[in-house]
Amino acid sequence: MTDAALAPPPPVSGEVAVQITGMNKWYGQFHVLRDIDLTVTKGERIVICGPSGSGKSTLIRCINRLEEHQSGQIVVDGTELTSNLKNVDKVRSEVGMVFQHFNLFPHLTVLENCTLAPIWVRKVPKREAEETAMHFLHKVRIPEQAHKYPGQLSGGQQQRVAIARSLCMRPKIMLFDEPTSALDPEMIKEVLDTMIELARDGMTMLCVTHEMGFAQAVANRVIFMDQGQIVEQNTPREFFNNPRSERSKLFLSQILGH
Amino acid sequence: MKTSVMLGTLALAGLAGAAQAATLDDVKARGTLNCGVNPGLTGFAAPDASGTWQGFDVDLCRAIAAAALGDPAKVNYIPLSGETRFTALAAGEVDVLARNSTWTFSRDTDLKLDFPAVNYYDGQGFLAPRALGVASAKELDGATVCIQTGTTTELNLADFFRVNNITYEPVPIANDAEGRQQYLAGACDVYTTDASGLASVRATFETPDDHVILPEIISKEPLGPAVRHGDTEWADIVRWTFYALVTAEELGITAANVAEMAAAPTENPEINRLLGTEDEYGTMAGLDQQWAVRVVQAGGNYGEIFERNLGESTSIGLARGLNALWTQGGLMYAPPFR
Amino acid sequence: MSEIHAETVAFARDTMMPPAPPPRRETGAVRWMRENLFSGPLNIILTILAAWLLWLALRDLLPWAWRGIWQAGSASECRAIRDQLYGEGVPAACWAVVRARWRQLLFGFYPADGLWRPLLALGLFLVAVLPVLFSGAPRRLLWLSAAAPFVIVWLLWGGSLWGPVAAALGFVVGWAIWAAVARRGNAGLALLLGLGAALAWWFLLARPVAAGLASVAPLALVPVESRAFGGFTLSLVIGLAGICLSLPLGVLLALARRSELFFISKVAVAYIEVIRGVPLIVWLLVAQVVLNYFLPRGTNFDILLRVIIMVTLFSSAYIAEVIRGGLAALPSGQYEAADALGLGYWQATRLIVLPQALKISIPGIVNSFIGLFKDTTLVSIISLFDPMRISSTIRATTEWGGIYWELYVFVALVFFAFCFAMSRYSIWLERRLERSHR
Amino acid sequence: MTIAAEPPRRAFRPSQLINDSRYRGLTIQVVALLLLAGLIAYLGHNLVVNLRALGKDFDFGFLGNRAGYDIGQTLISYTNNDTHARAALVGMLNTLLVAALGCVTATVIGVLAGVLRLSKNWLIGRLMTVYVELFRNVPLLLWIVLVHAVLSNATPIPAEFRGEGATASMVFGVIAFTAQGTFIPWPVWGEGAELLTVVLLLSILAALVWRSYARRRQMATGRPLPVLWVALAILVLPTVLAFLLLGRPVTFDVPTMRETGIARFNGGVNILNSLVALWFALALYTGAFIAEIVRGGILAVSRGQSEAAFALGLRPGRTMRLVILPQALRVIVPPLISQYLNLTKNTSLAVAVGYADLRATLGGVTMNQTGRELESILLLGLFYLVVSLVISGAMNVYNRRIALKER
Repeated sequence: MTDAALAPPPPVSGEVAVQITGMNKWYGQFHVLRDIDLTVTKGERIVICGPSGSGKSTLIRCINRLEEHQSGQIVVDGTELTSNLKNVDKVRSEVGMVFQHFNLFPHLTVLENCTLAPIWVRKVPKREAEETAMHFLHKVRIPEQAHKYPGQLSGGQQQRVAIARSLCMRPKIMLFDEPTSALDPEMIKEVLDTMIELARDGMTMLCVTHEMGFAQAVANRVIFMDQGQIVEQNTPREFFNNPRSERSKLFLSQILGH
Repeated sequence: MKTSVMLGTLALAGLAGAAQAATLDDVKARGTLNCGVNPGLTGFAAPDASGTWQGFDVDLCRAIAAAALGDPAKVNYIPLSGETRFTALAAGEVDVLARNSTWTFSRDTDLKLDFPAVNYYDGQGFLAPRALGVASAKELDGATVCIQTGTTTELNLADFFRVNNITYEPVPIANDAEGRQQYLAGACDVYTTDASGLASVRATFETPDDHVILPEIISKEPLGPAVRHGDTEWADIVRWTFYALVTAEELGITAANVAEMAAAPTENPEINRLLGTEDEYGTMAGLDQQWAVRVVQAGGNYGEIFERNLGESTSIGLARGLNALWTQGGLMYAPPFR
Repeated sequence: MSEIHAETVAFARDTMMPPAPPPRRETGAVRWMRENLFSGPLNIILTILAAWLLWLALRDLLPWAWRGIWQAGSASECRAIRDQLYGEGVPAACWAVVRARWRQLLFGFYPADGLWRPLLALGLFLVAVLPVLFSGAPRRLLWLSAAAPFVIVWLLWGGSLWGPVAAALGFVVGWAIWAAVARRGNAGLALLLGLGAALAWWFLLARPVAAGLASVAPLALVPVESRAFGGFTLSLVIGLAGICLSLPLGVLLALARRSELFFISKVAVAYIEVIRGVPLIVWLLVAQVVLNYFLPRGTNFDILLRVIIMVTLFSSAYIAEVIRGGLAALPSGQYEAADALGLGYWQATRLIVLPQALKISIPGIVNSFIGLFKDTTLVSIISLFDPMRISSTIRATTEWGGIYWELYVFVALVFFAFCFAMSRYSIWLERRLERSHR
Repeated sequence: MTIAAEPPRRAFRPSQLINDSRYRGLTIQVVALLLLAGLIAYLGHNLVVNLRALGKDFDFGFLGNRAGYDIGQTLISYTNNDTHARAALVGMLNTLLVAALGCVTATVIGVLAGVLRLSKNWLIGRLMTVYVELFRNVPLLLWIVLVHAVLSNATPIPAEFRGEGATASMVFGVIAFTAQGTFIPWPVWGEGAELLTVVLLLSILAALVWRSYARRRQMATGRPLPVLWVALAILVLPTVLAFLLLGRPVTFDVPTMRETGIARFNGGVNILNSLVALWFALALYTGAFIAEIVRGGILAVSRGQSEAAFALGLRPGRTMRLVILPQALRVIVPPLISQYLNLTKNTSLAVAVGYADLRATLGGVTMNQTGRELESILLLGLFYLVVSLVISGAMNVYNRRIALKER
């Protein structure tokens, strides 16, 4: 794929980053997530895929409690997510998230977007926060846009800013919720490159995406979900070449078939 | 020092306000008299081009301020509509209501007011165009009548037509200016209000002679200042301030000669008692000796006030009539200063 | 026809044809009238009807206004001059009344030598709202915006400068304490302490500090009583104070109404519905006659302040609805992003939600202001000297007794000028917002 | 399986009140509730203290006392011997009357002006713009006063209708526009009038049935049936026939100028100028706002919609009725209803022209004469609140219906 993809992803350590056991979630009567068990170790890069409505987004949104689960246990970096708001705040400040629609704050400049949370949540002095922000903007290769407003950037640039914004909080885990599906084709690559680079640096990543190339390049595990359940987990190679369940086969044939 | 309003609000000015003390003490502590007046009735109360309030009622306010505070200028004129004047008085918003209000039984008792004196004897009349061809109010059967709401006039009107067994149609109007306009446009056949008001309205017409004030006066309208029920000391001050004005006219004391007369005791002991050159009448009322001098200095005696604001030399041109001194066939009669 | 000709034959032409003027009946006034006035039977009828209506409206009005007499001392003098100039009974306006009393209509009974104060206050206000209304204005002006209310109060009411300064310092003290504690992390405690400090300042320290400063540097303007306020000054003071003071309350109400907490949102809904369900005139009656019943015995502050308080409570309900619209227009992704970054509710509200929601709401707020500004005429019913009431008192004087239309026409024209300008601004702003939101 | 919402049973700690999402909301609400209750208790306490100090009580008994004042315009019989309660009722009905009249007229004016503002006719467009801007940007109170003054100045006084040299005459011989009001004929119900009413109602029903039958026929067979003329015939013919057969049970009481005394009209009904002025001022003022709403609604339906309809061969009239209007209405109706709400509240400005609405009777004369401010204003506020809630309730029902249709 790209230069970045050629370098081997770093090895996975044994420490647990996210531990989900017996987790269930309902929207009213609708059972969205059913008995989810998932362990993510530090440095792991997990790609979650599956048909629409299968609960992929809900699952990762539960990990920083944008959605509340009703039963089961989620432990993120040693902190259990319960109704205790202090725990929630702690987890959120350690888990970064990138959204499908970027969700940049349009009234703030790129730099302000990046420094906002460090200043107000991490209580970092402004100058230091700005230095960090510029560092990460360099990393996503748009330092020159720092003083523009999000509305003046292209979609790909905006998504890279969103990644930099999350990184500024120095998260231990990054969640990606379909980061490329709102982008024009020629912009997908620049975002994926950034993500691949991030993976190479050893970031723990959970990524909902249909970019199978990305999955094959960096993921060390692919999770396939359907009807709110984890149907299959495997290495990318095994999953793409030798899917075990019928549903996975059908899904892959549809996604790769054209 | 007058702290700013902003600060006052923030400190919740009200919380600091003490429980209601005697009105005179309140007035002295405040340094100004809050006087409720009509927001615009020709001859009685209206601000002139420079914003200074002038009129018959206004002069009474000035006299009271002169008596209680020593300075006729220390008056806050608080304009009150007919509908809310008594509430404002009861709520303590004004110390005295000098707003040509009629002294009635229910206002005195039910509304918990006191009317210390009558400063103008009025009566309700009718103003009609000459072209209507009506010589008496009894001929007004079927007439439409312009009438201000929220006053005793509409009750009197209902009574008058009921008693005479004739019908009418009321056309309520919001204020004098609207009433004048509607009457001239023919929206009503006759305009009714206190006779003094009719005269002042008629005076502003382009052709006053085309309109007549009908001879009937259908009600008694003793107009006077009103104070809150229960504070008799304050009521006494208002009452005797007014009587000082009447007595001054009776005794020939005018704004011009009052200083001279007060300089040394005169031959007339009543003048001396009034002007404080003999006995201590001022202190009896909780005031000082010079109070009546200042009252007369503020705007002259009753006669002078009347002439200046309503009298025949003004465009309103009212005759003294009932409001002449009792010695001249009128009803103005002050109890003796003794 | 001409197009076909051009396309089919043009390549055969060896010299270029110069542009020709269109047929005569297709140009100029004739064409314009044909197209815009007489394009069909219905339109011809409508045009004639409109012209007739216009004639009806202006036939009497224009000559009356044009003949207007500007120099006269009283209504009767006006009539005499008119009789002399145009003959008896010819309708002619007596503009002399406006000439004689324009100062009262605009400024009420404000001292004549202090008229610069309300004017300066208005100017200051306009400068202070610049950074809010026009995003292009320099940000540094925001400091001026924060200080402006206090200076304006001082300018209008006069008295010692240090009163408003002491009041303003209360906010500074509260803010400083809040900021200091909030840095350490506990937002709730910070808010509580900040509020407590500000209140303690206002109740305990503000007066002595103001008095002390005044004795050191006696900077003071001649105090002006609230009852001196009148005319358009009064309308503007009530309208602007009402809108500005109701903004924070409106924001809180809007947030409360959208809150997930059942009781909080229901209380907000009840407040908004009750306020909006009852006409302003009834609320003004409340301010005048029953508000005192609900305050400690003997409380008595002036009617203007009571009206401003009532108007503030009143317009806060309307502002709340405007801002609720702004909040609703914000995509949910903004809330999610703020959550994901770990911002707390108040942080997210202050840093992310309100800056955007308020910007969207500005046209609505301006419209609310126009409505409120027009509604200030209602205070005439409770005997405050708004332009309408001033007109009545002018007619109650012996000089200007018979005058009717001239004053109303003047008042209407001034109102129109103000409101029209503001509504244009609001429309312009809406268009710009639409463009920036694609 | 453990339940996340209930972590391993640990003793309840007070800090959970702030830090636990299950309790925090509750804590905030309880605190808010306490503050609110405190505020209400404080105000209530002040009220009690003040009332006691003034020697007043809180009592609605005054409503049963004799009112003693007259009201010019009443929908129900009323004399000055009736009670304050009845005077209040008269005022209430008067408020509702002018609100209803105002809403209907404002809608007509607003729709007309809104559509005409979009007209290609330059003069009409400009005229409507001037109308809209003029009325929107000048206070309503001023308009009410001005319309009232114009009305009474532009109409003749009753005396001009009388005698040989009458300079004014009645319109169609039955309606008299005068400076003292408009006198119109009024129906008098005689014997058999009820039957006539029944006939009229039945024929309205029949006309509606015909309309729906005609539509169904067209849907089924594609052949249109004449609707307008037949429906009109159904509507008019039986009623006229019944009217004649029953021996003209309904007669009209026509106003006539009386011969002696002060010139005035007897008979018929007099609509006071204060009512007309308030009605038209409200209608013109609100109409200007409605015009903008209507214009906005029509502009909001994209041009593509009408082009699509034209391309399908629908004629402009049909396009308007079948395509544009149904869509525009969704945009128009909610703000329209809130304008109705405004108009209803604005009727309280009746005091400017002396129209006897509820604010003028209960909140004016009655309050002033009895000194019962608290009670009067409470009742006054409640009335307006109930009316507003009913209207906004209707709006919510409508909005919900619209929302359902969108699914």
